[in-house]
Amino acid sequence: QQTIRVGWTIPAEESKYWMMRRPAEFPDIGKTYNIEWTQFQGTAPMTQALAAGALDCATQAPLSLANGVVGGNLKAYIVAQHVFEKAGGFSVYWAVMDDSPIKTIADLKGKTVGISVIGGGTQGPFNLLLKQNGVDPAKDIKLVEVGFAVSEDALRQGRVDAVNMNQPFAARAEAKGGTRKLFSLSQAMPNIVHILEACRADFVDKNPELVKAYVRDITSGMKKALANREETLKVVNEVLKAPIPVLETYLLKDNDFGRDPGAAPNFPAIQKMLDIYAETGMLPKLDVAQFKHPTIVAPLQ
Amino acid sequence: MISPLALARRAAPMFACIGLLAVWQIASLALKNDSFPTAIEAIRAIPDILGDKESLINILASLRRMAIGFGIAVLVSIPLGLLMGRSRAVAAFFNPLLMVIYPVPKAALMPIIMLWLGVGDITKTLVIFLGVSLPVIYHSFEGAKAVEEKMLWSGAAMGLSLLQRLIRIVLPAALPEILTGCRTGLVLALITMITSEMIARQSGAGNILFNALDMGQYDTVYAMIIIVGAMGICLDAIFERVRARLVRWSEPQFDMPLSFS
Amino acid sequence: MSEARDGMKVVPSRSSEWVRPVTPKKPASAIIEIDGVSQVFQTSARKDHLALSDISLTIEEGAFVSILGPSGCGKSTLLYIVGGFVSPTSGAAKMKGQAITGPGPDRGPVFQEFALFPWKTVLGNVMYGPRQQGVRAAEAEAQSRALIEMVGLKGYENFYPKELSGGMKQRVALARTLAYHPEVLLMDEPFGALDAHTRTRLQNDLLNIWERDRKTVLFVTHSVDEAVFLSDKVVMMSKSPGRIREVIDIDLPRPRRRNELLLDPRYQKYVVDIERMFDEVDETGSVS
Amino acid sequence: MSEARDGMKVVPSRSSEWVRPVTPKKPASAIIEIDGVSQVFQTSARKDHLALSDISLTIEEGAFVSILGPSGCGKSTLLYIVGGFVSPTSGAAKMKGQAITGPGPDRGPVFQEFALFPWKTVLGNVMYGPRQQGVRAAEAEAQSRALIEMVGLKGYENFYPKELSGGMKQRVALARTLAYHPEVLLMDEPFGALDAHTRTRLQNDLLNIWERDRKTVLFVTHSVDEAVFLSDKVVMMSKSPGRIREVIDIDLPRPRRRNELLLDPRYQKYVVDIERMFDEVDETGSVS
Amino acid sequence: MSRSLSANVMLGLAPIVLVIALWQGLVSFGFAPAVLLPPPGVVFSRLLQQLVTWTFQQEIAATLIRLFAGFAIAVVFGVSIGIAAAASPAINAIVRPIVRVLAPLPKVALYPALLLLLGFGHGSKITLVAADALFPILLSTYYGASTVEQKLIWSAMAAGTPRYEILFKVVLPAAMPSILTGCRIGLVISCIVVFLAEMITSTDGLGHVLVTAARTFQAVDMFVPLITISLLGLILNGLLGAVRSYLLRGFPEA
Ligand SMILES: Nc1ncnc2c1ncn2[C@@H]1O[C@H](COP(=O)(O)OP(=O)(O)OP(=O)(O)O)[C@@H](O)[C@H]1O
Ligand SMILES: Nc1ncnc2c1ncn2[C@@H]1O[C@H](COP(=O)(O)OP(=O)(O)OP(=O)(O)O)[C@@H](O)[C@H]1O
Ligand SMILES: [Mg+2]
Ligand SMILES: [Mg+2]
Repeated sequence: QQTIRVGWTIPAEESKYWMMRRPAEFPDIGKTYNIEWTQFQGTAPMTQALAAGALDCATQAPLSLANGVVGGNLKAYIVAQHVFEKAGGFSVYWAVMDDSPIKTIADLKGKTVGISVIGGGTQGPFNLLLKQNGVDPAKDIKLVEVGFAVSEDALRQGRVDAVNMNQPFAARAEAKGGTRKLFSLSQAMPNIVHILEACRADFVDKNPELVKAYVRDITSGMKKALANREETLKVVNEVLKAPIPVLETYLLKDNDFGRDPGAAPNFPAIQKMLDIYAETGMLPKLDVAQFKHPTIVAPLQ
Repeated sequence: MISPLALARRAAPMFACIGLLAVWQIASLALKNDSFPTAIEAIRAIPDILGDKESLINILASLRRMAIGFGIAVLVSIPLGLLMGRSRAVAAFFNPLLMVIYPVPKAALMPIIMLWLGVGDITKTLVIFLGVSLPVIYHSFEGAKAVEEKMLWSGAAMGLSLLQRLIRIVLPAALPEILTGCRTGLVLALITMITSEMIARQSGAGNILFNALDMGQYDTVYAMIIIVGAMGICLDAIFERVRARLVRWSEPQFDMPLSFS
Repeated sequence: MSEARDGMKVVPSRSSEWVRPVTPKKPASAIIEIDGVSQVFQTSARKDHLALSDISLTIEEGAFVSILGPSGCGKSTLLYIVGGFVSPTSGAAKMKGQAITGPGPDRGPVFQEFALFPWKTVLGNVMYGPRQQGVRAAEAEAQSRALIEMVGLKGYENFYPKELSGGMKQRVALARTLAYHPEVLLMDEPFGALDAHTRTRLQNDLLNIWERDRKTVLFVTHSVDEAVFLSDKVVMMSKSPGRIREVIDIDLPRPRRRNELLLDPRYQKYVVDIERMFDEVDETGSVS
Repeated sequence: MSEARDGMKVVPSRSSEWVRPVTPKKPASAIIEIDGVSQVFQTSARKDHLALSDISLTIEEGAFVSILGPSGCGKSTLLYIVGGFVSPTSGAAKMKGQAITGPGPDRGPVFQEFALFPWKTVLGNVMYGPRQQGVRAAEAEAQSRALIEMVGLKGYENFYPKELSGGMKQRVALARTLAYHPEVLLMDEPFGALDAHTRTRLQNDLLNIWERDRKTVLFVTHSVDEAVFLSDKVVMMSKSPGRIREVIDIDLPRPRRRNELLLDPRYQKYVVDIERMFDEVDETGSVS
Repeated sequence: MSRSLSANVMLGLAPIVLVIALWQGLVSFGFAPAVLLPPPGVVFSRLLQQLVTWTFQQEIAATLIRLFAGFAIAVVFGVSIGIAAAASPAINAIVRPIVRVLAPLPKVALYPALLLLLGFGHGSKITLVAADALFPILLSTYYGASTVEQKLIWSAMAAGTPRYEILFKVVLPAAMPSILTGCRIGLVISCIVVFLAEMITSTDGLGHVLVTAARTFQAVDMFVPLITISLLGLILNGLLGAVRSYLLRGFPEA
């Protein structure tokens, strides 16, 4: 019986949460193979852990994974996808106070703007949008790191003039009112992939069957998550410890991110993102093909 | 019959805690800010955490790591500190090394530590070990340095070897100072127990806390903070008992005639 | 000077493992030789402070030698050197022909500052030495209790040093050193904090032990009476830097009885002579 | 006993702010009254250890009172109580009719253990008191240097206590207390670590100061000679629990000269009497 | 004297050189990929390069300001509260339980609140540093002050020192060895915490340099700030050691 070391994070990996919380629902977990779960703060440390060989598979953002490839000699396959921005669904956006004089992106000049991670995945599209509106992201604004969890407070307290918003915090802030959306990432690109599942290439090559079983379970986990919202709310509540009433307001609803029913990675979209990063100078040009395994990729049955 | 003064003294910790909570309550009400919940909100969240079996297991896992890290740190640091205190050469050898190693934040070395030690218990225990050993080494060091020489001479004249002198004279003579280091070490053990789980998390008290932080569940964050504080009080009370037993001989004979009361 | 002693019956020492080798002893072989010893201290006020200057002294086995000298003349320092606690800046000290390189259980110090172990009770302090020498606990305790009684501290066995008066601490320090029967006793004003009566009693006890066990004693004192009463030889030191001014053989019969001696004109003459010498020493000496 | 002193010219005290009130003084008014004082210590070995039992004693202003007693009889404890450092378990001590509630610059202690400030040099230690009393730095330094010279430590002004010998530390402690001119001196074996010669010299110096400034002195000593030579009154204590056994008025003329006194039969009788009393005290006293 | 000093320096350098050699060995023999652990030579030459650049100097300056300010606040509060608690039973009764509760709290958890309260600039970081460095200093001071030899206090009181002055004139100097030990620990903790704070949220400072490098796997650039903080720790400790031997020159152990 083999073990696979998996890194995960919060808040939007419902299929993995199902695997953690409802292993009995998956015929293989605990029987043909084991999973050793380790939770991380954000995707960047997991990239390091992958590069160090301390993890076999982990949740990744396109940017962190690409950074690992460029800087860390990491070779990995994208085997599944967790969430992306669907048309009409939630898109990470920058909010300002209702009474703020900032009406357009161009008004951000000279302002303090919060972003969850400087140099993180959202910064590429963000930079692109700013540039398109004549704002130099390096000189014209003061960028500060504000985690999603404190975004709303930072904005209301006036510590920042504009700040990015993500679920579930966006839902909470909207419920309270007083803030408005300035622009969202979908304006830069309609189908941004936020998080995906990546496995170390050497590990996949050595244990193809094991990884196959894992990807199979991710696929079926995604299915279960989408099929049984009631139960998914419970599962997510157990993992996130966020109260169900809060989750109820957005999770798997229209104002949430999109989830592919087969957890299939959207490689063209990822390629587009890599291009944006290259364009904004955050990465050299990369070809998404290197992340593609010929057979082991969701959906797998 | 307990005198009113003694009663007041015994009740003082209670009053201080209540006062602390009151200050918190007022401050949070005044600041009106979601990420700083009121004391009452935080206290209300405690039963949820302690009532959850999984959380309890998590907390116990953290405590186990802390106990192991603390134990190893004390066992390693006291001899090292004493040796440094009694030998200029040993001190000259280790001092710069320690001063180069300690200021480096362990969080920054995570990638490399993960490379060799993985992301499991060993890494976190190591972080706790480093946190605890810092004060223990330096207090042992200074304690050993201040041991009255003539006591050592007396021991040497009785035929105690170098090692015996270290164990049987320097150790007890420096014990009050060593225990001061252990007390600080205990504080740091609790802190590092939590922070060691900030980046790579498995089961643990820090896991609960930082998850809640990431999720903006501030009542849970502060409830965890209260729980850690309570652990601090308990461990500290136990420690003070042990300390009082061990160093009764060194307590000042008379009350400090300085009281302003 | 050693006739009186040689004629005495040698009582075997109480413990067995740690007694000196039983080679037949020559009557007056040198046990300690101090040869041209100087001691320089680095102080924060002056670069070098010469505490002892060119001290040479030979102490015969079994002799009772007192060191007298003005305060600060280097008596304690000299004792530290013989004890092996401090190595002299120049010169050398030898014990039985061997250079002294460190402390050892053959030389037992009684420090001016007592240096009791504060974490041990009176009994624990006194038992420490014998236990270290491998004496069994019960035996060590019995011996120690006897010594504690001898120094007049019966009933205080379980007191910690901080709970004792100055004189009591001093007596514990004395008992602690006597307990492990060192061959040479290095005593730094061991009776300094004691009242006249206790002092006299302990002087007698010390003399008894000395006569019975034939110990060598190097004894620092401030009392001329005491020095003359106890010693075979009195070493007179002068101050700053400490030098040996005079070595006086005390030719008085042994065993000595206090009452008899006090009336003995030879004793009185020794005392008066040495006191006069003291005055001279003190006038000439001044801080260099 | 006070005639000799009353006939003397009163030299005004050197500093002005802190001298005792200049109300005309009755010849023999009590300055310190100790009334039924007992002291119980909690020790780890026994629950209660009675160190002083029902001590009553009156000390007249300007008197030189010595306390004699076997080691551990509670002399230091009694001094602590008068100093206001320790409050007695029962009974009360008064100074000038006022209950003693704490230490004050009117009562200057010289501790048996010296208790020098290790972070100050000799000069710093001695200057501490005068500076504290508001004496200007230059003046305080001049006074302190004079005192340091008096106790024979000229040249050691910048030494730290750790660099001094036992006797030197003791002399610094003495100078430190004398420096701020307390009205009452509480001296606990202040000459215990000194050689005979230095001791004699300092005894004379102390007597001079006392006679000039009309200080009251409470003086613990182990030397019967010293007590008789210096005192107006000798308080004899008995051991465990400490009790006052006898108070002896020493009716010898002042100013006293050592050479004369030694030959005075009255002096000799005092010494012999007190020594005999000592023997009795010591035999009867035993640990309770 | 100077020879023994240089001997000591050699002795102290030896293990550091050894560590660097071990580091080089690990890289050379492939125990760690260069992308995670770059060879020391590359790191040090990059450090030298960086040290002369104005931007890097500014990062160091930002870190140092926070470090010193936080540490200084911790020293002032730690020492004064510690001494007050040792001297006055009343203060002790209040301070002790508060310290018991507050000392073991993971202060990082309060950092988000601090950010909102004090902003993203120096204030929040300085406060965090001070909060973390405070307790080791406070505890050492407290224990040092509560074991001051009674007779020293008595001597000073008898010389007419008013009670509150005793704290400065006797308790403080007598507790100095213990206080300085606490300061040494507090200083190291300050180094760690200032870095941590900058890593979590910052726009400048060495910690910020480190995270940006780490996110993009610039291993060499990641190690430059690490080595810098190491060296800073070493230098600051050397300074503290000098202060220590000056302040404690009268004490037997100095
Ligand atoms: N650690 C030291 N550093 C510097 N000087 C010292 C040190 N120890 C002693 N001295 C100096 O050495 C000299 C001799 O000191 P020592 O203690 O041997 O005198 P002593 O004869 O024992 O005096 P006493 O009878 O007063 O005890 C003194 O002048 C003293 O100042
Ligand atoms: N802190 C204490 N705790 C318990 N017992 C104490 C304490 N201090 C003193 N004692 C006891 O009180 C008694 C008197 O002590 P004190 O120091 O007053 O004696 P002393 O007359 O000064 O003796 P010496 O001449 O030896 O200095 C002793 O039996 C001692 O054991
Ligand atoms: Mg001496
Ligand atoms: Mg006494």
